Parts: sequence; structure tokens; C-alpha cells
Amino acid sequence: MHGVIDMTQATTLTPAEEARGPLLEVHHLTVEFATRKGIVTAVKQVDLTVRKGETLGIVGESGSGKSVTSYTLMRILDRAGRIAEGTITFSGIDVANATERTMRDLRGREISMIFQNPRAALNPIRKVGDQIGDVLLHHLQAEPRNVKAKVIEILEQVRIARPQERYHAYPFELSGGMCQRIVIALALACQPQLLIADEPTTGLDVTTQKAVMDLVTELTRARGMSTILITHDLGLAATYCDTVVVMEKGKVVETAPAEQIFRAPQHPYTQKLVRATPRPGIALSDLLPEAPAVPSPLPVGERSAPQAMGEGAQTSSQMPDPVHAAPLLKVENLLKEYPRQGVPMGFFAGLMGKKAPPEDALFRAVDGLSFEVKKGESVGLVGESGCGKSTTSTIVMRLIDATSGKITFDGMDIGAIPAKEFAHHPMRRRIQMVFQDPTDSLNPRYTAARAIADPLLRMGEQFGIRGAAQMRAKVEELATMAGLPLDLLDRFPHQLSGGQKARVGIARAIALKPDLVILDEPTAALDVSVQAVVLNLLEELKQTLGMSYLFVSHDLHVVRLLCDRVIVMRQGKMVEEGTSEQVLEAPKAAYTRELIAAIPHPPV
Amino acid sequence: MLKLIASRIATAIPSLIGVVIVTFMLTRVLPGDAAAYFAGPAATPQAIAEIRTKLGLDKPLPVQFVDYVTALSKGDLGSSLSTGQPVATEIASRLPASAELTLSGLILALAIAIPFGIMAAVKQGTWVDHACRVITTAGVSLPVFFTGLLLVYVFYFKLGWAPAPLGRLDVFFTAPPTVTGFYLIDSLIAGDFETFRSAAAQLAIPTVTLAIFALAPIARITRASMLSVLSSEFVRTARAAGLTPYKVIMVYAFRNAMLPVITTLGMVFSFLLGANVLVEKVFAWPGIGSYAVEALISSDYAPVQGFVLAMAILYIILNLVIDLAYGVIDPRARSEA
Amino acid sequence: MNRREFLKTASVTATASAAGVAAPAVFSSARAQARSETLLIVSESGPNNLDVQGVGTNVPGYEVSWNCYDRLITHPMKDVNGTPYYDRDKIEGELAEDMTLGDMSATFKLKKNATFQDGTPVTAKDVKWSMDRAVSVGGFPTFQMKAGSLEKPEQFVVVDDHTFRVDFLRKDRLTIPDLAVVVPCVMNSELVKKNATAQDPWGLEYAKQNTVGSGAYKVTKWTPGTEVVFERNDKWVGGPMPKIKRVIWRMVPSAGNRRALLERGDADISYDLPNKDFVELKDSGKLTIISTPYSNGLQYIGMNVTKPPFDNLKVRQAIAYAIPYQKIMDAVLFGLGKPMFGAAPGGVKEAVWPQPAPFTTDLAKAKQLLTEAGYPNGLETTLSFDLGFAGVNEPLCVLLQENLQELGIKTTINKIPGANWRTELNKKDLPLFTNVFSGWLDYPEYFFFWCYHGQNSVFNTMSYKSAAMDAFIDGARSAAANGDKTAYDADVKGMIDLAFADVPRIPLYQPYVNIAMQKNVTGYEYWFHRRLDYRSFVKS
Amino acid sequence: MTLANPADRGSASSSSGLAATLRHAKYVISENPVTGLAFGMFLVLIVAAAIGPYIVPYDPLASDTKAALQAPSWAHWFGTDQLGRDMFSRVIVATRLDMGIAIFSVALVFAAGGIAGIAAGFFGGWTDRIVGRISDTIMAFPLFVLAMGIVAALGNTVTNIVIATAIINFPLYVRVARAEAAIRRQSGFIQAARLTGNGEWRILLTQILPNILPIMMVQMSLTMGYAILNAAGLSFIGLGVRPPTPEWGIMVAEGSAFIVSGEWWIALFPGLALMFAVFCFNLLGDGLRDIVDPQRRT
Repeated sequence: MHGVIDMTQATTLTPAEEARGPLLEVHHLTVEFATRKGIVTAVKQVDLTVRKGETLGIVGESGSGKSVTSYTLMRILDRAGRIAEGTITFSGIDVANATERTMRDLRGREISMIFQNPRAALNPIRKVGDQIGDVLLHHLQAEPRNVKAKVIEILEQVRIARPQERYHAYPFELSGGMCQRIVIALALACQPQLLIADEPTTGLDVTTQKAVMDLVTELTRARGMSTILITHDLGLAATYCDTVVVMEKGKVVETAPAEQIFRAPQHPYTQKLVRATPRPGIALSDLLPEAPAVPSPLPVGERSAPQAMGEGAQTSSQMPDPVHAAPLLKVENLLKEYPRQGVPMGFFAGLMGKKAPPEDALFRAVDGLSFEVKKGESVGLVGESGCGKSTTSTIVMRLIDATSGKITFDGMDIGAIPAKEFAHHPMRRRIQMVFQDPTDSLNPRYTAARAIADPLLRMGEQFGIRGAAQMRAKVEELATMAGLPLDLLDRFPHQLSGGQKARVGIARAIALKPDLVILDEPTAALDVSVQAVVLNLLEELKQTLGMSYLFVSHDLHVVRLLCDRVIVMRQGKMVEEGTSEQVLEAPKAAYTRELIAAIPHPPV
Repeated sequence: MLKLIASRIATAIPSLIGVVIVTFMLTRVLPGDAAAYFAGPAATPQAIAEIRTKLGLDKPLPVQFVDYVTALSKGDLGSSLSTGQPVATEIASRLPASAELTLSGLILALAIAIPFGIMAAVKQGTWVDHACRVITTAGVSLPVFFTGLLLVYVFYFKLGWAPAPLGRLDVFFTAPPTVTGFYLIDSLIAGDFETFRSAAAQLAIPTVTLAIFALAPIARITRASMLSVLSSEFVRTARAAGLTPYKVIMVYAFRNAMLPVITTLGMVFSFLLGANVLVEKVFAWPGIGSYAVEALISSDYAPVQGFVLAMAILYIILNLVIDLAYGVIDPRARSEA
Repeated sequence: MNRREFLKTASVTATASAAGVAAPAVFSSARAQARSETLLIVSESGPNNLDVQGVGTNVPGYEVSWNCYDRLITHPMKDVNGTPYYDRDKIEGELAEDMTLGDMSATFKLKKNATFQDGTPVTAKDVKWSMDRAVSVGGFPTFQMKAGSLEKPEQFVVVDDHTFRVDFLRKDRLTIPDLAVVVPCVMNSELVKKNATAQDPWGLEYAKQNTVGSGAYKVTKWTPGTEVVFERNDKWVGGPMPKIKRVIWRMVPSAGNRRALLERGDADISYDLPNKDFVELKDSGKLTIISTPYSNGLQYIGMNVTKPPFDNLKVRQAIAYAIPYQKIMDAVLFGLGKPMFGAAPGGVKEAVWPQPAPFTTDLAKAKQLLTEAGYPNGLETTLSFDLGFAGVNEPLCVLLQENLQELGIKTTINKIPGANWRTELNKKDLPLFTNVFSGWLDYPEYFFFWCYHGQNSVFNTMSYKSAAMDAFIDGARSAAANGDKTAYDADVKGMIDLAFADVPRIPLYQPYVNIAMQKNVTGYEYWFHRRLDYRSFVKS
Repeated sequence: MTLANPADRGSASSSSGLAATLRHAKYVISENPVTGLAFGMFLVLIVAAAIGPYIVPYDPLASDTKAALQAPSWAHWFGTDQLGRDMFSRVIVATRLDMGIAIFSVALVFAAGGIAGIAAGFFGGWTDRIVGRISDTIMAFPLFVLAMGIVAALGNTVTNIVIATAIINFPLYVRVARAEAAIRRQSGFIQAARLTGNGEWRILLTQILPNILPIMMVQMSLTMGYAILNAAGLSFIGLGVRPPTPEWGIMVAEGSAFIVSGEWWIALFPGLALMFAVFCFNLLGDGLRDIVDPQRRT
């Protein structure tokens, strides 16, 4: 909240500069790409204005053209792309028609950019200090003899501890947050007038996100720079920007001051986006637009269930009271150790920067965790990357074996069955999963129908399906339940959208009528509007089929919407447990409070 | 670093054992009879049997194998039947010839193929790209012996630009004192430029022949890895920071793109050593490949075994060098070690 | 000798190469000087052993021995169609200055001034040691000595330092000529003994790598499979001092390259080029080409007479009439061969060998014979050849295969690598094959003894066995030893007639030894071993 | 019983898939003229292999010593060789044998190396170690020399050439298949397949293999060219096909002795045919990569 106040103060502090007029003016910008399907217009007639010292947010879902717009401003489009129409004027320079030489002088020195994946944005085999030095030298901001000192000075500015040492570090030796600081240092090295931040915090944990955003805000303010923040997160944009531009399918649909966007969205698309953004004090059904825009996933008779829920009511009010229900899953003293080397890198990449003591030969991904999931209950497992939540869910899924601990499912000690044999165990069908990345979780060679049919073919004896026609009917029934239009059933994954793929994944997970479904960040790869629909779908299915969910997520707001109880994890241990309301509204643990505070708070 | 080398060598040992066993088995099933060869053209069956006993060829295979391994552990590779020389000496004298030729071929190929690959990647989809693809592919499509003969015909016989294909030096030069066994280097060490010139001239056409063959795999992998690096985010960052295309391509993209190229080099080298066998035959090159071919055709066990062993060791060393080179370029590989 | 030393000697002999000329020019003039006294020979393969008495020494090894060692005696030259050709019937001294032939012995007086290349004088002791070695080491040398009835060390007697006697075991016309072949060369016995070991009393390992004779040349550098460098021995007394100071013999595996080297004038001599190249080079007139028929040699088609179908005479005859003789002469040999077919029927007229057999290409007759033999629908077999001579053998076999196909004989061509060829022949189970045999000693009974005699030597590749044939051969040998010309002629004609009647092998042609030389090179001499004698060459 | 169902559906829908593939192929060809050229060349090879022996003007084995060593003319387009055999007929007829060697050896190595590589990449552990050791051992030989050794030891037949060629290509296939399988080993759809009760081998064959096929196809196309070159090299040093069977490599080898004497056509035309085929397979491999890559197909 402080940041926001500072910002407004900062803007008001420089009225003179503001009066000088826009730093960047984009008029009727149209960008086209030559693809194998012909010309595709990615950006249509876009108008933007960035004044000096202003922070402009460009918000849109995937395919909205927001990133293309930013690349166009830098003139770093792929070879296939070209500016078809419109003008871009930066400080009086006609960017659209400037020579490549002019652009090179502009890039880095006048306009610079930070990117989504900080680790990938840095040359993996060049010392970070040298990478910053390259830019300084190129733009004549330093000479070979003093370049190192300059770089270290910049590293200090972006709050890198021990800059002398970090100068010689390679990107892989730094944490994600640290890498993003380096990228920021790189971008700000030559004191540019405009910073374009393209999804600068996507993929970072909320606490890191906050730290990075605060840093960017502070540094740009101090230098009187203008910023364009490109993000899919309306909340983030509203929190950190002066003005927000909403884009949809290459067009700007709305431009408004940040405070107004949430309070009074004008355009239907903006309204939809605002609604779909999870935020405190709303219910799951509030995420959806008033009139359902997606095909009805359920038979009419059952539709009323979620809608009958009142404001702020518990989502599972129709269910048997989970508090008194029998425990379906019981996890006791779960422990998972990995040798430090040989662990997949991504697994504890986040931890690397935190410098865990290297002499420890074993690394505890899960450290004595115990919890229960009752019949019909949804339990959220929340934590930042590397907290052990995914390891826990994978063990509960019985895809890997725990080092020690007991897992009881419906009275049976399934932890005792080796993961390898579990594939053929009758219990297998009762625990299913919805995966994080819908694209990755579908075999590119299987049609949607084949993917959904797969579990039925393997373990569907109970349904007594005979012949192709019956199988098709069953698949169609499942697809209908998951809200997947039947004409998409014969398509391959690459012919489906992200939301459609998620539906296929969900239809597959429910095909065997499981008792427990583990949702591993099921919406993390989806746009918010799609996320809203999918979350509602999951809730509806749970009600209909009487399943229990173990919901693994990093996003407390999302967890709250879907779950009865929340478990907060950190470094393999449970930090806090309680009902969703308790945890979110009256967190006991300091860590939980920190997490909640780090979530962007748009001015509502 | 020593640890890395040691672990590398340790992992190579099973392969080495495999190579020894496979070679032994392979040479024993070769048709032909060393004893009959030794006994000479007019030998009686008794004489042949005697010689067979003398050579230990009448013993059961496992015993022969143990004998072979025992001798091997003493550094005794046996003697060749057809040249009559100890295999170890012959390999030692012939290996540098092959290595010099193969390395020259490889270096020339790299010098041409890498710029080709980079150009093709930078100008992806344009005529430059297609031209690179066609040219390099054409090179690999020609059997080396055919290319070699053609080049000799044109550049030696027709045009007279190249010297006679008579091995490593013109007949009237004497080899420089051996330091490395590479004539180019040894002659420079000896300060003998005339010999250097002759050695280089002799080397030219066989090197070109080999290089033509090696262009395609190198150019192809360079192009592919360059394309993937050029589309990577850090290159975009570098471009966004206003660095010149030259700096972006050479400092940022190129060094990263070289990593897969280096990995492939091991394979290309092995590939070239195979091609070398034929090139040596065409150019009367006193290398190890032609030696092995002759030995193989005449069922001469010892040189074949010695050759394969030498190659296996060379291959292991090469991979070690590649690993180390990789480590020099890529800090990530270094930290893993 | 390294190059610098070599340059020094070159500049001593070079009268006009003055100091003060730029360095490369000095090099070049030195090289030019060296060139005129150096002979560059290119051939496909080189020696594997410098010692002809060594184990498994190959044919190129004979050339080294011939030029680097002396024998007691040798043959003078005669003129055959303008080419110097060794005179089978004459003998002259090489190390011996005099030979006295007794009834059951021969005594040799050694040249007093003869020294080995290391300077030690050649004595009768060395000669005896060398002869002992030849009959004792086993394998080919011992076998070759035996062909001249030289079998035991006791036959070789040191009379005094410079007198040496050979005692005969029996009367044998081949004994004296056998002392002039490559094998009984005289070695520096002391030097070899010094380098011999208990396991290797004859110093085979040392002599393999070093030439230790008194011959006109010595090997100064040998890189197996690559090159052999010879330097002249200026103290040679075995004959007139050779003109060529240095011989470089390079192995060039590719025939195309060998031709290119000759045509461009880089190589002086090549002697194994494809026939076609010889013909074309001869026609072009740029080079001197000399073709001489192999003495006592034949290319033939052999058939294994112990196994069906070739145990059947009619089948063998059918093959003999099925061979496309003239096509082979034209398309394979390009005329470079002496036809050994199409003789007038009616028996052998002359006691000479080789001579043409009475067969011609007559497919109808062949078909009829095959039908009579009981194979009206043909048969299947394999046709083998030595890959080492693929240039001739392969097209020859393909042509034969094609004609046999017309008779319904289906053949699979089997290429056998050169090094395995002898082994395969030795097994004696190749049904049908082509091969060359030629004898060092140019006597018909010598040829037949090896190739047709029932003792079944390796060269009797057909496993032919006939009491009548053995009687003819043995008769001819004893008649020759006793000087009975009439009996000898009758026996020789008898064996040739029988060979043509039984046709275990079908003569095709007498191959030629082809030598291509630069115009400025002269002095080629034909020897029974068919290798080059460097001593007579002159380069202008 | 149920397994057939989705497969049926799959085939029903694959017609549209096939059409899409064809459309895509057409696009790729029009986009990349070189690939189009490669397809054209491939067609020529297939036709030559299929009907070559029936359309050639002369019997490729029939000698005619009167017409030996004739330069290319209207009667003999590619001239004649030493025995007067028509080079054009020989070159065309050889297509079938050379293509056969290439196709069979590649099929063999695909079956062996592909499966071994997938298993190594998918199972890891001991499977990986054993397969890795085997392919390391093969790689430690200079491949051409190993092929020579195998053919020399097993005997000089076409079958053995095929086997030798397959063996020396084994590590290449293992490498590609292993890498591709290892990438997919942890992917979501594999985990999903596990959840639905698929055994590991079943996952390997029904989930991993179909996904790796395209990249293996590319590999196959590239190695086809090498297989032909390898057979030619073996022929050049005297191993390989028996005379008088027409085969490109052996014809080049035979003809090479005639280059210097001016009868260039004997080596040149088979050499060009060889180059044509290898060139075609190489370009085709590149082209196939574009076509089968599902990420790039939309």
C-alpha cells in the first residue's frame, strides 16, 4: 500500500515534466505477421500515450497483442513481423521509420526492456557483470577501465548483496529473484527514459514479485523514468500503474486510470476480466460474468447448485459437513529426502539462491508433514516454489515413494504399496489428478477422445463398456460434464485452446469416478477468464460427483475460493492450517501474513 | 579438473573392455589363416600345424584371449604379418599422419561450415540458407574416395596445381625430426620452411576431400543451434539493450550455439576417421586407416586389434577434450564437475 | 641419411652450384641434381620383409633381396625381341669369380675384393652359413632350395676362406639354376649372428629389418606399406657399377594415381598398371612400355577334379569350350597376353611349355558335352578369384560367368582377399577358379611337377592325380638330369598331351610383365622373378 | 476389446489428419523449394527402383566386348564399361539394390536402436547403463572400420552389409531416441498415463513411441544416405556386393581406375546416382523435420 501512495505522490511531484507532453506516442499502430496461414494482424489500430514519469499498464490475456506491441516499440519483432500502419514517436523520433542504427542507439540507452523469464533473459555462459558491462560500454556509459566499478555501482542500486562477488556470478548461480534484479540492472544501466517491463514477475513467487515490483517502482521514480508494465494480471497493473490499457485480440478496448479500472470498468471485456480476477471477499461464482459465456457444462437440473450459494457463503454448503465426515486420506509424518545432487534442477531451483548448507548430503523436500482430507472436502496446499507441496502431492498420488511416513486412503495403507506397482492396483482409479500444464499433460499424438478414453480402456471394467459406440457415448458424456464441445473430441491437442485442453484433462481425471482428485495448480497456465470458468467447473463437478480435492497452489486467493481448509507449507513443513477464512483473514503465522501482504492489492 | 578427468576415464573403462572383447572376437572369426600365411606358399599341412602351435592359434579361444590380454597389459600389441613390424611401433609412426590429416580436415571443415551455418541461421529461409543447405549436403553426398579421385584428377593430373599424391612429403624431402609427429608443426619447430611448404602442399587435397565430407553435419548442427539460440530470450535481451548485431551474434549467440557443436564434434571426428580410411587409400597416405584396412582384408589380427584399441583410446581422449572444452565455455558444466 | 646430409653430398657432386644463390634455388638445383640420379618407382604394394629367407616374405620382398644381396652365380642377359632377357642356359659369377662343375659337386672361387656393406670381406664361411640358413629355416626358402635338390647343410662345404663347394645329393638339372634364384643369397653371417637370439638363431628378426648383404644397393629407409629407399653400395664388385645412386620405391595403392604420376612425369617406373593403361600409354608414345611374357607362367581356369561336377571329364571339357577366350584377350587384357588356346588338334608337336591348348569357344559343343555328362539343365557352382588381381580376374570371371550362364551353369562369383587366396587354395575345395602360376625355373617338368604331380603340392590346385602323369613328370626329370634329350622330349610331350586330354586346368593365356618407364629411363632387364633389377637402369 | 474403439475413431478422424498432413506437406514444399526438389528426387528413385529393371534398354549384365568403353552416345546414354555393358542400364538397375540396402538396414537399426534408446531414456537406471555401454563400445570403433570388420568376418553378402550398416548406426538411433524419451519421461501425459493404470512398457510403446516416431523418421531419412555411402565404401575396398551385380559403389570403384585414362563416364554416372540418392535422402530428412514437427503445424 505504501508503494501506491508513494507513486501518486511522485507523479504529482513532477507536474512540470508532465506538462512537457508525452514521451511516447503511439498512433494507429498495426502490426502484421506473415505466417504459413497468411497474414495475421497481431496488433490493430493501437493508440498509446506515455507521459514522462508515468507508469502505464498494458493488460491482456494471451493473444491480446500486448507483448507484440512492446516489441514493436523497440523494433525487435521477428523477421516475419512488420509495422503495417501507424506511427510511433519517442521523444520526437519516428521509431517506425528510424534507421536500424538509430534504433540501436535508442535501445538500452533511451528505451530498455525487462522480460518475463529472468533466467532465460540472461546469457547463461557469460558473467552477469560482463553482461551489464557490455551494455555500458556499447552505449559509451563507461570505459573499459572503469566499467567494473560502474557495474558494481549499478548492482548495488538494485540491492544485490555482495556485488563484488556477484559480478563474477553466472545466471545459473543466482535465484530467480536475483536474476530479475540483474535484468533490471541491465535495463537501467544507461539511465533510459522509458522502461518496458514485459511480465516481469510472472513465474516468481508472490513475495519475490513484491520485492521486484517495489524495486522497479522505486528506481524508476527516483530517475523520473516512464514505465510500461505489460501483464496479464489486472491486479498487479492496477496496483502499480497510473494508467491501465486493456487489450483484447490486438485492440485496445479500454484506457483508464488505475483506480477506475476495478471500480468502474467500462468495456464488457474489462468487466469480465475484473470479475474473473480472484480477490478478497468474493465467492467462486462471482468470477464468472453474469451471463455464462461458456457452454453449459452440466445438465440444467443440476445447475442451480453453485448458484444457490449466497454471498460469502461457503462453497461446499450443499455437501455433507466435512468437519464430521470420515477422513478419506490421512497423511502422517510424511518425509521425503533427496540426495543433493541428482535432484531435478527445477525441483529446488528456488532454494539454490538461498544457499542451503551444501555439506548436507540429503535434502528434505517434505519434512514430517501430517494432514487429513475428509470425504467431500477440498483441502488447499499452499506455498511458494520449493516448499514441498508438489512433492507431497506426487507422493500422495503414489507416483513416487516417500522416504518414511504413512499414507492411509479409505482405511488402506497405500503408502506401503510401491509406486511402481500402484499402477496396476485397484486403488489406482480412486485417486486421480489434474495437471498443471494442460498442454504437457496431453499426448500430442492422441485426440481428445482418445485421451479421455485412455483411463476407461485401462481400468474401466466397472463401467462395462462394450464396443466402440458405447465407449464413444461414455467419452461424450464425460466431455459434456467437463464442458468440452463434442465436435472438438476428434481434435489433437495442438488444435485446442488452453481452456479446452484443461477440460480434456479434467474429463480424463473424472472418467474413473475417483474419490480423490489432486489438482496440481490446474489453472496456473491459464488466463484469468479461463481460470474462472475452470475453477467453477471443478467446483460443480465436485458437488455432482461427491469427490474430495487436494488442491495444490501458490495462489492463496484461488485456494480460498475452492477450498474448505488450507495448509500453508514452507521448506517441507506445515506452517499453518485452518479453514480458508481463518487463514486468509486472521493468519496466525508470520509467514502466512507475509504471503498475504505480498499479493497485489489493487485500489478497489 | 583432475577429478573430472579421472571420472571420465573411469566411465570409459567398460567401453574399453567391450572394445577389446569385440575386437578379439571379430578378428578370430575373420576368414583366413595366419598360420598358413606364415608357412608360406609351398607349406605342407604339417608345417602349417607347427606354425599354428607356435603362434598359439591351436589353443581354445578363451586361452587365446587371456594370452592376448596378458600381452596387452605388458604393452605388447603383437606384430603384423603383412608388414612384419611390431604393431605398437607402426601405430606410433602412423597415428600422427592420420591425426594430422583428420584434424586438418576437421579444422578446415569447421572454418567453412560454422560461418555457413551461422549465415544460414541468420538469413533463415532466404536463398543463402538454401544455398548453404544444398552445398553442404552435396558435399556429404559424395563418397570420399570419389571426391578424392576427382580432385586428384583435376588438380594434379589436369591442372598440375597440386603435388603428386605420394603421401605426406614430396619424395625428395626428408621428414623433419619428430617432436609431435605432425609434419606441419615439426617442420616449423625445426625452422625448415621448405619442408613445411611441401608438407602443407601434400596435405591440401586430402584435407579438402575430408573437409567436404564433414561440412554437412557441422553446418547443420551450427545452423540448428544458432537458430534456437537466436530465438532465445537472452538474445532478445541483448538486442533490446541495443547491442550491435555483430556483438549479439558473435558474443551472445555464437558462444552458446557452439555448445551443441562441440558435442557433435566427437561424432564428426569418428565419422572422419572412417572416411580417412578411404582417403588414405586414394592419396597413398601412410596413415593408420589404410594400415587397418589392409590388415583387416588380410586377416592380420594384431594390427586390427592394435588399431581399434588405439582408436578407442583416441576417441576417449577426444571426448575428454570435448568435455573440457565444454567446461571452458559453459560455466554450468564446470560447476557440475 | 637426412636431407641436410643428402644436400651436402649433392652439392659436392654438383659442380656449378655456386654459393650466393637464394635459398630456394639451392634447394631446387639440389633437387634437380638428385632427381637425375634417383629412380622413383611406384607400385601397388611393397615388401613385408627385407629378407627373402624370412617368414612369409611377400613377392615385393624378393625385389629387395635381389638388389641388396649377391648370389654366387647369376644369369647373363640375352636379347629377346629387343628386350634384355635373362639367359636360362647360361651362368656367370656374381660373388664367385669362377665355378668348377664336378660330377657330384660344384666348387666356387669367391671374388677376393668382395665386401659386405659394412666393410667386412665376404668369405666362404658366410656363404655356407647363408646356404645352411636357407635349407634350415623352413617354409618357402627351404622348399625352393629343395627344388634344386639342395636339402642339407652337409652339402655346403667351406674349402678355404675364398673357396666354397656344393655337394650334390643326386643328379639334378635344376641344382645349378637353383643357386641363381633369389633365395640362396649371401649374408653377412657375423653381423647377423651378433643380432641373433637363442629363440631366433638365424637372426630372422634382424634381417627382416636390415639388409646385410654385399649387393649393389642397401635399404636406408623402410616404412612398411609406404616406401623403401635404397642407396647404391659404391663398393659393389658383383658387376658393373650401377648408374642409379638412389632408388625410392613408393607404394601408391590407386592405379589411377600411378598412371597419373607416370603421365605427369613424376614417377620414373611403374610395373603394375592395368593392361588398358599400358596399351594406351604405349599408343600415346610418351613413355617406354615393355611387355614380356611371363616365363613358364600361365593364367588358367582350374577345376577341382575330386568333387562333382568337375570330377566328370566331359563337364571339364564343356567348360573348356565355353570360355570366351577371345573376348578375354580383347576386353580384359587389351591384347597384352599370349593366347594359350585354339591350337590345331592332333597332339603336341613340340616339347615346349607353355603352349596353346586345343580349345576354342564353341558353345554348341560345350552344351552337347554337358548334356552327355548328364547335366542337360546345367548346374550351380561358385567361381572364385584372387581379389589382389581383381583388375584382370574380375572382368575375366564376369565374362566366363556370362558364357556359362548360356549353358545353364549358374555361378556365384566369390572374391577372395589376396592374403587369404593361398589359404583357400591350400584347402583345395574351391570348385572353379582362375589363377596364375609361373615357375622361377623355366623348365616344363618344373611347371608340371608343381602343378600336376600326384604329390599334390599347393599349386596342384585341382587336386589332380594321375599315375600316367606322374610317370611322365618323373621320367622327364631324370631324363633331363641325365641329358637324354629324346626321352625328355617324349615325356614332356606326353605330359602336355595328357594335361590337355584330362583338362583339370584350362590354359587361358601367358600373362605379360608390363613395365612403363619415362623415356629417359633405360636399361630394363627381364628376370625370371619378374621384379626390377635396379642395377641396369640408366637415367639420362 | 475396448482398445480397438478409440483406434477406430482415430482412423476415422485420421482422414482429416491425413488431409491436414498433406496440406501441411504442400505448404512446406511451396515454402521450401529445396524440400520440394527432394520429394521429386525421391519419387524418381522410387520409380527407378520399382520399374527400373523392366524399362532399361539393355541387359545390365550382358557384356558386349565389341562395344567396350564407349563414350556416352544416343545408343548408350551413359556410355559402356570395360566389358561393353550399358552403364545407363546398370545405373538404373542398381537403384533397387542400393535402395534395398538402405531401407532394410535403416529398418533394422530403427527397430533395434530405436527401441533400445527409448527404453534407455524412459527407464533410465540399468537399462540406460547397459544400452549406453553398448553404444559407447560401438562408437569407440571408427564406424566404417567396424563395418568392414563385420562384413569381413561374417562374409561378403548383401545381408551382412545390411547388418553391418545397421550396427554402426545403432548409437545414432539410441542417442536420438534416448534423448527424446528422456525429455518426455517426466511430462504430464506420461504421468497421466500412469494414473490410468498403464504399465511402463505399455506407456513406452503406446505413449512415447508414437511421439518419437517423427524425429526418428528424420533420423532414418538422414541415415539412409549414409547407409548407401557405407555400402559404396565397402565395395570400393573390395568388400560388399559380388560382381557382376550392378551397385553404385562398386561401379564407381571399378570406374575409378578409368578416370585418368579418360573414360570418366564409368565412374561419373554411378557416382552421380549415388550422390543423387544420398543428396535426396539428406534433403528429405531436413524437409521431413519441417513437416512432422507438430509444434510447427497449425
